[in-house]
Amino acid sequence: MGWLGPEEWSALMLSLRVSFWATVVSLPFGVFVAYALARWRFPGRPILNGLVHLPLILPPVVTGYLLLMTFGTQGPVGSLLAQVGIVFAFRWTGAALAAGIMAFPLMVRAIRLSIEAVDPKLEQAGATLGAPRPLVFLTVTLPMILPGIIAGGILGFAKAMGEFGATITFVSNIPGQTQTLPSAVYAFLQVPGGEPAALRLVIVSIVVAMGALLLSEVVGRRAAARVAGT
Amino acid sequence: MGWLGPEEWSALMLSLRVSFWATVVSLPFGVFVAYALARWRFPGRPILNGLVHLPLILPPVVTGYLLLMTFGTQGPVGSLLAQVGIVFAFRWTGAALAAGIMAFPLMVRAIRLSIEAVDPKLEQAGATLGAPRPLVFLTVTLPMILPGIIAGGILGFAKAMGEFGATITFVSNIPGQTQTLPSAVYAFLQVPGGEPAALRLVIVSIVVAMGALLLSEVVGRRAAARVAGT
Amino acid sequence: RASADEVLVFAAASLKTALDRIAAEFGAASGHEVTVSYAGSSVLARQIQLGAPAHLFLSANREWMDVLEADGRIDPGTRVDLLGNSLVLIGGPNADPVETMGPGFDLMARLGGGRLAMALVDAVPAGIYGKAALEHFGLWAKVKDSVAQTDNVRAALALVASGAAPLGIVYASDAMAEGRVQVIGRFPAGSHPPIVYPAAAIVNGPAAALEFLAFLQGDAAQDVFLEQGFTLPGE
Amino acid sequence: MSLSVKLSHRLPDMELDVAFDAPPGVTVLFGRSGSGKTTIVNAVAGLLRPDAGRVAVGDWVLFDTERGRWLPPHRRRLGYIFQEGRLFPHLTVRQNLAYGGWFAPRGAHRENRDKVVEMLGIGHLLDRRPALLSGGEKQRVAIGRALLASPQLILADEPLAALDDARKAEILPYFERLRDEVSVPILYVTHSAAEVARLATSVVALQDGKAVRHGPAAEVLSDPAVAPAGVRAVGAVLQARVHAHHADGLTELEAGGDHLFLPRIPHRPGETVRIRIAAQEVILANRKPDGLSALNVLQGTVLGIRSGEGPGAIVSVQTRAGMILARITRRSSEALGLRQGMKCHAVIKTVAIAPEDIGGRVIDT
Amino acid sequence: MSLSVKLSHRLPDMELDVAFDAPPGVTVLFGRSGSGKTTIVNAVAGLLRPDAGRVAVGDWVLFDTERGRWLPPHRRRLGYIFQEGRLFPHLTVRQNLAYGGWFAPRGAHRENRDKVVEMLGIGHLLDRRPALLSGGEKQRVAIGRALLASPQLILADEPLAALDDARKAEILPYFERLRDEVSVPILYVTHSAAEVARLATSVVALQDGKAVRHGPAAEVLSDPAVAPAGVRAVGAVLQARVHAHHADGLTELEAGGDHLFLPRIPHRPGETVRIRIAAQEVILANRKPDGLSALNVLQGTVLGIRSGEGPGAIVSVQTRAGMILARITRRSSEALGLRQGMKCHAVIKTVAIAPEDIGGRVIDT
Ligand SMILES: Nc1ncnc2c1ncn2[C@@H]1O[C@H](COP(=O)(O)OP(=O)(O)OP(=O)(O)O)[C@@H](O)[C@H]1O
Ligand SMILES: Nc1ncnc2c1ncn2[C@@H]1O[C@H](COP(=O)(O)OP(=O)(O)OP(=O)(O)O)[C@@H](O)[C@H]1O
Ligand SMILES: [Mg+2]
Ligand SMILES: [Mg+2]
Repeated sequence: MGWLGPEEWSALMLSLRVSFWATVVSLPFGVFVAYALARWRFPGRPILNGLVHLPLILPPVVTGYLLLMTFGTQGPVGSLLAQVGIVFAFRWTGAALAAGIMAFPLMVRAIRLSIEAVDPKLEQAGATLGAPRPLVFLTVTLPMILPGIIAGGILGFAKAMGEFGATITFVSNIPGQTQTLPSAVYAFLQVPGGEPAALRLVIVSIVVAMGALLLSEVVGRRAAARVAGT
Repeated sequence: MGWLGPEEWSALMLSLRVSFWATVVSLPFGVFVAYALARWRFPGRPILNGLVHLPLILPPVVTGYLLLMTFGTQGPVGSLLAQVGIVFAFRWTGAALAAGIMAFPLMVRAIRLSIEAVDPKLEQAGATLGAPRPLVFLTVTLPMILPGIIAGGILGFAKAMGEFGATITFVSNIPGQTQTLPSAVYAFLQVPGGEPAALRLVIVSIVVAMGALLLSEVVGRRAAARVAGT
Repeated sequence: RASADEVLVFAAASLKTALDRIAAEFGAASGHEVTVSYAGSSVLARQIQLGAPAHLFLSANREWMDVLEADGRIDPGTRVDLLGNSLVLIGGPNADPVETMGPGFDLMARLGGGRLAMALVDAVPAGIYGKAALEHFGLWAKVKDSVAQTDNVRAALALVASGAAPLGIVYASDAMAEGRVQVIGRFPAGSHPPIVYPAAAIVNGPAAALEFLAFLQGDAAQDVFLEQGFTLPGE
Repeated sequence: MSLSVKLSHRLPDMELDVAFDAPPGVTVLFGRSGSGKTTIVNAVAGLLRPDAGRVAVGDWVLFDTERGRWLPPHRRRLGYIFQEGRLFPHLTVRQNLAYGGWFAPRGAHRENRDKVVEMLGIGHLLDRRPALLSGGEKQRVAIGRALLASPQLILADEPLAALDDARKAEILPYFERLRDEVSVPILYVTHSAAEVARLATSVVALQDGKAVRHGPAAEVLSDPAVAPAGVRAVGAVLQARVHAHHADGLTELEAGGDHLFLPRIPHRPGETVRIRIAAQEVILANRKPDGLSALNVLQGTVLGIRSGEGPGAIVSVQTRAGMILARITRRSSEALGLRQGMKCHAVIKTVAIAPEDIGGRVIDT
Repeated sequence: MSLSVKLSHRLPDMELDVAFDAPPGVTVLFGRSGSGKTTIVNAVAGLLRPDAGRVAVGDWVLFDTERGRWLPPHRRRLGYIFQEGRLFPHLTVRQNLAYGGWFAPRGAHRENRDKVVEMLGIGHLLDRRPALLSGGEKQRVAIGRALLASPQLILADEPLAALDDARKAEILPYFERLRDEVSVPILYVTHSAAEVARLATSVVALQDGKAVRHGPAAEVLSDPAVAPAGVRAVGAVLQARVHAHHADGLTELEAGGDHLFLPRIPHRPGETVRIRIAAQEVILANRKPDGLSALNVLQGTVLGIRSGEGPGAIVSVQTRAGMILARITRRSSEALGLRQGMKCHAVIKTVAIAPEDIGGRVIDT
């Protein structure tokens, strides 16, 4: 794309990579947490629920700061993980972590709503046919909530594509490594006359996210039709 | 609350006011758009869907900037509305507009999922009993999606409480008028020694948002039980 | 005395601590009420461009003031360079001081594979000045791939404070109050373009705005700024 | 008012193509599972838009593809009892019942709610929500909801399938009353031959989306060619007056001078009732039998003998009480030497006239 | 293997409190809508955790509140046919049928899928999803799904209610075969007296959550005190051998030297069949009747007369073919002077022995 400079191009590719992995890795956790919140009654439930929503409520900068304190090289979790070779600080993986955490509440909510819409009577039917709980989940619940998972995943992806505050605070902006599209947009907006360049990048991210949304509509509708049984 | 200074206190009150109105005013639109997206097939549907999601995808600063260009005193819509006495720019109403727009995609998604979970067969039953479409909506669909609307509303409220980028870009950070909690947090974080004050405000906003979430769980569960019929 | 006026000031967020105090003093002394909206200079400048009801603008850099001047949004006669600042190299609590900040300084060795935290080097003033200083000493080319850029200088400070980055370049005023970092070197004034915080009144403002602008240049106000680590322009 | 239906519609696996006029009263759609009954009912209700066709109640055209007319469901004034209940889960039973009334036009004839509630035995459920009801309870509420919507056209898709016999026996008379008193056409889907025989004014026998037979109930049902379970439902309907209740628990009826005994029924002496005598319950004799446990022996004349492909034959016998149908084997028919015009005796067991076959009211014909 | 059930559970409106032993074969739960049948079945399945009780199949305890034992549903090896189908909407019919097999233990007895599919007439539906099935089609798939899960215990909640008579007649033998061949206990809920009479080994009559009567089918059903529609279902079961098929469409059976005629059945000469003769279809005579259309007249001796509160009496008659029950009025009984030990003749119409009452196989007793 001659339209984008090499640095912008690499920011786009990085944003895609970050958002993709943020979504893919956090989705299973999202499904698990959504299921726990939807179907189980346990003492820590309100706390878990609150925790999940925290990134939504907090200004992103605060989330980024908390991430830095926790997952930074000196942070309690970060230093532990560093011993097994997992480093987030200043890596694209950190950007993915930040994006994933910011997108998490959105995914969980979408998936949770779709789980709550599954008639427990069908799950009971699965149990009477000999399927243990986890397999009932895999064979009945999961396929039925697929549209919700797809919707939640794409929503998370879109959110991850737009995430900025937490990412830059946590992993800063290193061209080629952690400089995502929104960071680039932000940088352009800081200097007088940077608007056209920013606009160009904004259009790129809109196109990408809209593409994802359209895709999710199509895939989601097909999945829903499958579930509705037509 | 002696714990909060007068300016912080006013930021909290303003945040509550802004989020409340942002939620209350945008909720009916949210329900309408969600219904349209869930149940109608019309040519502009993908575009509407994309438009609704835009605030989620764009970095908030960009959204704020676009709002400023559009609804500012010199913007095309802003100048028009100013003639009928409606001003958003640099007023708390503008903060509410920004918060509402940022929260809109979340509300719409939550409500849309719950609409899609309503069995159209029940709506058909309503029609055979003589209820025209709008009344079927009011008497069947709406009560059944109440949990989704509550969930979506509270989600929107929580999001509005945490909204920062678009707000500060659109209506600036004027104490008592447009300075919401997150903007105040931001300001404190920009100066040496501001962290304790910022932390105090973060805790306040967590408490408020968690309270709202807990409330939504309780109300939502009661509404869901009503709908499930127990 | 003229009736009490309300003055709305748009100011760079880094001025908050000092300006809050000065505004309170001015309010007590004059009876006018000063309200300050703190945000990034670029955001504020755009808002003023698009008709924000501000009366005074305190920018963290010259470019945005120039833009407003060119647009005719400020009264050029009132524009002053209100404050200055200096650039420092910071490190963790155990970092050794730099003996001579100059071309011979082996910044890469001091980073030890870690990152140098700076504000965005092409967009945010502190980053722009820092990059200029490093270029001045011929260090930029070597170090540029090790730089971690943040959206504002406070975030760069936080990277060093949290230990994520061993070194960072920030304003002296920022480094002052953070206990977890220490200044290990100072960039001489000549190594980068002068760091200036210009101030000006927006056109058609109330007289009280000019009063406050004058007050900002008075001794009482200047003392507060100095106390917060700012310098006076031209020093 | 009569209902006229003409529909054609392509389903993935089947071509639906039917046309029938349903005279006032109950028209039963009868046919195997999957033959298209629900599809037809949905098209009449406006829930399915068929490829082509026309549906009208009297002069009131509900839709007509040729003239481009299409009334949406809510303007068709329906009372649709769905195969799966479809109660509103968020409303109490009381509110479910009231629902149709909220939208009924002012001045429309309204059923008395309390009466319907009592008849359906759902008085104690009024404040519950549907999720807490048993299968049969749900269906009873669904029936009530449809009846209370002041419908101009009643659609019932296997409304009684989930109910126990006793409850069926209680609710059937209500449909009879609707049929007899109100001029609302009723389209009724059922698999139960007893219900068909009891309720049907006319029957449409369906097979693979086509109406294979269509006409008055007795005619269609006595046609051995109508495959599915039809033959067991053949029977004659007699009108009789309650003569006396006896101490041993029997009620004596009088019809055209003949007397019939059956287990006690609740009607008062002098009242007129309608009883169905299933053809297969009738034994014929060529001379007056005695020493039999059967108390009812009616003398009559053979009107006709009609035999299909199977081993059976339907013999119609004119008695003073009315025409009686008997289903016997062709072998017996030959052994007895039955032929038209011959005198014979119809033997009917008292207990064979079951309560569910006794209608409380009479068609005004 | 026998099923033993003991449950007590408080529902908001009702106190469920039952205890019964279900011998091998089919135990029918019988009772009015809302009497607690589904609740009991759910408790046996483990879908509802009752306040107290014990359920065991043979020695295998499914739960026992006293010993704190509780097997989750998936370990109970059930085949549960739900009142509302509950097919998996996201799976095709084929996959729905296969579902239970995915979790059945290796080496478990497996029904032959193709046979079940053919019996249920769902071969052409295998690739469809449930949303596109008619009500009866859904229920047939649900039956198949349960049968193919290699169950140790079959629970059937009104499995045939949504089916047409012909289909019922096709599927009933399958339940009979299950009852007779496999030693799996079957708990069966139905409102249909014909199904009860045909299938039930024992019957539990429920009222308001209590078992008001419980015992062998014939006993419970011939008890006039068992309110709901029970009496019409009383009948005797005879074993007979197919003797010959006649050209006029009749099949001749032989039982203990007596010969019985009925409409052609598909069994080969020499095969043994089980036929049910409903008590209300039998007429008694105190001397051999002639000139009657009924072809079957069996001579026998009155074993006993049992009368309830109503006008009827159940007379048991020992014939060479086996014991036959007749439901007649007390008045007739007196008129004929029936008493124990007396010789009499049982008259049975040929056509009254309907296909649905003929079982293909015999209990090995
Ligand atoms: N979860 C529940 N909470 C409260 N009441 C319930 C619940 N489930 C069932 N009931 C009530 O308990 C009674 C027994 O219900 P159940 O479903 O066992 O009846 P049933 O005998 O199966 O009836 P049907 O033949 O109509 O299916 C009914 O009155 C029903 O309303
Ligand atoms: N939306 C649909 N798309 C495709 N096929 C359908 C659809 N709805 C129904 N069918 C098929 O059309 C046929 C007729 O269905 P319908 O529901 O009208 O049957 P029915 O006569 O009511 O049967 P039952 O007595 O079992 O309720 C069935 O074979 C069914 O599988
Ligand atoms: Mg149907
Ligand atoms: Mg039930």
